[in-house]
Amino acid sequence: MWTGIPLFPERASTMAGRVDALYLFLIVVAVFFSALIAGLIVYFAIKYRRRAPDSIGTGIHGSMLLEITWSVIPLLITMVIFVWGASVFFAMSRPPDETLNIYVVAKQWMWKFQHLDGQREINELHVPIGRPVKMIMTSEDVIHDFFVPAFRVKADVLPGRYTSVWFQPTKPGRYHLFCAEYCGTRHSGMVGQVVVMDPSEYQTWLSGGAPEGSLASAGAKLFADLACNTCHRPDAQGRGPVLEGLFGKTVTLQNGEMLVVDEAYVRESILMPSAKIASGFQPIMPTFQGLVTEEQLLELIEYVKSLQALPQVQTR
Amino acid sequence: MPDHIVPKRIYYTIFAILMLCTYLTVQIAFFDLGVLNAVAALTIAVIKATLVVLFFMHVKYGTRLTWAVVVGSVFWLGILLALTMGDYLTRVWRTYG
Amino acid sequence: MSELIQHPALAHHFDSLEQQKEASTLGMWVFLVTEVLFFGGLFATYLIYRNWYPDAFAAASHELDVTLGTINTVVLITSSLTMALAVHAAQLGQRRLLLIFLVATMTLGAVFLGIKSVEYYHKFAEHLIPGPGFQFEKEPVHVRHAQLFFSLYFVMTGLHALHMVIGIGIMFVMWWWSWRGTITAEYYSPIEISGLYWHFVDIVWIFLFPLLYLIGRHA
Amino acid sequence: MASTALLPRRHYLNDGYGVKSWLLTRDHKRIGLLYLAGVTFFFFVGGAFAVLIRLELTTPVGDLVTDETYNKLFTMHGVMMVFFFLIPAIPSVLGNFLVPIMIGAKDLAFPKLNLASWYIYMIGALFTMYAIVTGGLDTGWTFYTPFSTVSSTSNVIPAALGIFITGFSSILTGLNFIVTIHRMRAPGMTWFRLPLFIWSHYATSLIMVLGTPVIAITILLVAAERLFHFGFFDPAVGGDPVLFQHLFWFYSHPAVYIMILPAMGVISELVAAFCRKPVFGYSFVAFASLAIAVLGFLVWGHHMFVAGQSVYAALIFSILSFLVAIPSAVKVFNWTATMYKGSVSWETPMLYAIGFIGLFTIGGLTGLFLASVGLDVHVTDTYFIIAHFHYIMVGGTIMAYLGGLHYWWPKISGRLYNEWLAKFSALVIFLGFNLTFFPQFILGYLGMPRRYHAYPPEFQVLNVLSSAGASILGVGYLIPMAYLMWSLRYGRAAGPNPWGAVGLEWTTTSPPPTENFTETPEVTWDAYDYQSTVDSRQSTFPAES
Repeated sequence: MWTGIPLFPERASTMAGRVDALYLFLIVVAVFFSALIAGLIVYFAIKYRRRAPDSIGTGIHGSMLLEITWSVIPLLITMVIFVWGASVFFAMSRPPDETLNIYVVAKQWMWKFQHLDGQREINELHVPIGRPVKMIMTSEDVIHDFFVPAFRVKADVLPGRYTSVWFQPTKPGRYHLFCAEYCGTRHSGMVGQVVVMDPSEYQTWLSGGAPEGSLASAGAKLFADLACNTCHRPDAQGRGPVLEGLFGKTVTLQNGEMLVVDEAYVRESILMPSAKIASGFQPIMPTFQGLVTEEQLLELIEYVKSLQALPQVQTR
Repeated sequence: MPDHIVPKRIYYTIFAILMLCTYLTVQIAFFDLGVLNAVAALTIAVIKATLVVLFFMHVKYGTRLTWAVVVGSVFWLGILLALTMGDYLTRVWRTYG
Repeated sequence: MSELIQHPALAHHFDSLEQQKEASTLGMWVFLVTEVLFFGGLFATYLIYRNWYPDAFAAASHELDVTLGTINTVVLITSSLTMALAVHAAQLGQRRLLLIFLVATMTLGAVFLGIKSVEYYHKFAEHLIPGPGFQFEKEPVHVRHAQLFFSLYFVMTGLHALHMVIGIGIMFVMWWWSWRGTITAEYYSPIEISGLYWHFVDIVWIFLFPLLYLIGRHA
Repeated sequence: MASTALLPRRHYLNDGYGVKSWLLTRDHKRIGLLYLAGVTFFFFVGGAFAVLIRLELTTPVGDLVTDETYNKLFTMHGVMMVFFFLIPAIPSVLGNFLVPIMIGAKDLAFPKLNLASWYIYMIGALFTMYAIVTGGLDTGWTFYTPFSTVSSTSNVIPAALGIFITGFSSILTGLNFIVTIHRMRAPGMTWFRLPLFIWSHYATSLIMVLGTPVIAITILLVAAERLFHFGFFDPAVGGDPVLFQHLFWFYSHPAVYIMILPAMGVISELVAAFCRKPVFGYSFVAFASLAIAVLGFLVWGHHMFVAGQSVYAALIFSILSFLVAIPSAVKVFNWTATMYKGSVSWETPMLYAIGFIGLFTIGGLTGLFLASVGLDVHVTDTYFIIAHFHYIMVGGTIMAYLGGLHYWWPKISGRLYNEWLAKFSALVIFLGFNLTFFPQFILGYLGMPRRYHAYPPEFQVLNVLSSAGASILGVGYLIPMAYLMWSLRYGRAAGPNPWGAVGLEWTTTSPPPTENFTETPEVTWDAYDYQSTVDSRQSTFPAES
């Protein structure tokens, strides 16, 4: 009878099963308690219905034992749910070490994806199965939200900073991509498709077209065009820090704080160079706020990331 | 409950302490104490505010309910500040790297 | 008992002046709780951004005039003293003193606002009003975050000043009532609860002053 | 049916007839009725928007109105319902009418302030209505920045001002209740003799007083950012849009408890009155109200699990959210236990109470889904959340509001409504409600995002079911409007105590005199003390058969 109405979205990521298991457990809890309360109410309403207009109920005032029981049992159940939910959440927010990174720039009202090899897509995202994929996301204007129901993942995409979300697709197919944070007039039009492909097909697709070369090479070109390379030189003779092998390392700032070089720090250092100066350097770098787009920023970041190649540099 | 009439002498004393605190807080600000500058400034501000509340606003002589209202407002302000800061202070623990 | 002679100030739904006074005092205290949370939202915003951008906040704070700020602090604390003395005079039924202290409180409040407007004028002249016209020549690297500071500065001190204006209005009404003879040693709770409000506004400034004027002054 | 009851000769309704006698009244009962007129009007305005939303969503393509209009519809539905109906509904109408009577006072502590609250509410509503008729508002009721500050081109400022102003009405009402409950109780009315309605209104008032100022300042900052280009939440000057969400939800989550706590108070009264026995575990129910009011302030971050706050903050907010479920569960269990060995009447208010308990249970339990952070990631910002909070707000608050209105209607108007029509409409509302909102749980889990004007075709069946339910629900809300109005003129006189209930409000005439009681009552009994009432005064109950 209900064939026309699905109850679950497609399960197409490693996370989907875990989320659904928790969901089913909660449904069992919810159905049990709803049925219990509803059953008791209906039973009492019938059994103790008023038989004479002036009859009154029995003057029962309460029971400490019952109060404790129905405080403690729900508390225990909720704590189970909490721990379970927290463990799922940890898995969601901690990507594996080796991920396929894809950059996302959201704007009113479209999704722009940049693959490391240089492919750019709009409102369509191609990913292979079997590999954890991490989306590194930012917005050009207002808050958006990257939501793929089939993967059970969702994360807000904020202007001015990077958020990330990861998933590992398990099933080839085309899945909905929604913007799940209201973002203005054509919010419901800010939808797309995630195309999950077999690895071999994915390779074919990748080789299909990257006219401008890889993201990092675009970044390298930009790095030269913006004359970044006059100060950031590979030989420690420049006025700015050596960027080779920098990404992922811990640096000491002027004020003594330690900080891991991540996307957010590189971004901040380009847009607000004086905010967090590495120790031993002068705050002489000009800001590139307004001179580089979000997409170009990502190219620069990817270029900095790619500069891991120098010998003897310890990576993570 | 007849009203407690605070002797004028107490008002003048509190006023003198408040003035002293103002002087101190300005002076301390010109010494480099690192984070202690902010701590000192806020401690003095809290002391001054407490004196005003207790004596000028008569809470010291007030009912338990008045105390509860004062403590409650500070407590809720604390909730707002603490839980909001809780997010900001732990954000750097985990970068998206 | 109060039933025998109905005091003219006793409203119909209260049993006694005592109950009425307790109710209005509690009412003012509860109102002050809302004020604490109202400014609390601003303090939370301030706390987060100062924590994020300590250098920019220090640089921006240097643009404020500590001397004027300190004078204003002294003025405001003195006005709190005169307010407390006004309540004292009201409790003892000293009408003349009460009127004098109310006038003193109002005058000091006006002096505070006068100094505040001088400061505002300076900020205006120095293009330190946040928005498209904002300029921060001294340390241009901080130009964006300094805007955050000045946005907070203007909203915090602006709302504080608005509370002062309202406070002076209330004081004027209190002065009028005292002059007219409504306020007596038996019925002085209007003076007392107006005093609570005035002291609260003073307390807000006690926090605003170090938070806004005294950041990183040693540098 | 013996129907000899007559209206009292002198009561608050005939104490002056002119427009002035209403618009300048300081009588809490009349002010309650002024609010009743206001909230009813805004309920139907908000409801009209809901009708259009559901009509639009019957087809997946979004063909009835443009996307721009649709965004304005759901925004204005939210703004109207939340700020101008749900928040004031029970406290300002029923609370205003009943708080002084239930504690044996002549009026609220500050009658002029009470009237001022109503005017402030109406002025705020006027601003918001102005924003609506001159082009509308499209930010969503949540006003998220930077959309609301830099992107939206709609009437953000007047709408924000309207909400800012209305906030003060809420603050002043809360303040008035707190002071009244502390200082105006009749002799002998100790804290633990107070009806649970009063406890829940006390807890509600605490939230109003502690939470509302924060939304006020937040909205002011949004307005300043939009108007003067001050930076607070704008990333362009280094601001954090997530901070807006913190400040917004610091109020707006507790605001949910402003809506549901008074409803819980109503249900406690209804269950006791229609089982004619004391509420099971009185002190637990009373303290549960306070616990909800306090814990309710510690959980706001569960609206922001995917918003970019830290993982650790999310976990803390998650566990705290589970804690607030406990006092709510305690209340449900206690109401159910109250029915045990009661004398359960099936009169209309009790039907609403039973409906409330069932729907609130479902709403509360689905709240666990959302508090569970790993699951919330999938269901947040989908129709699951829409379904959840409508179970709480419509299935909970509105059910209780209607139940309370029916229960106290004879007290308010002095007349009885048509019981059969009332039962019928209660049933229609219950069925229509479930048909409207239950499918949305499934829709949400399937992944249909909220605030979508058009949606993929596979979601259509469930959306059509929901829209069908909404049409039934709409009819269900119109029927009481009709027969309650009708009863004002043609209803039988109710007499002081048509339900055979105990409580101070049933000891005075219906409608009560302006000063509520001819002489200040002296309270010597506990709340819901049916046993000793029967022992001492056999005549309490109407001799109907």
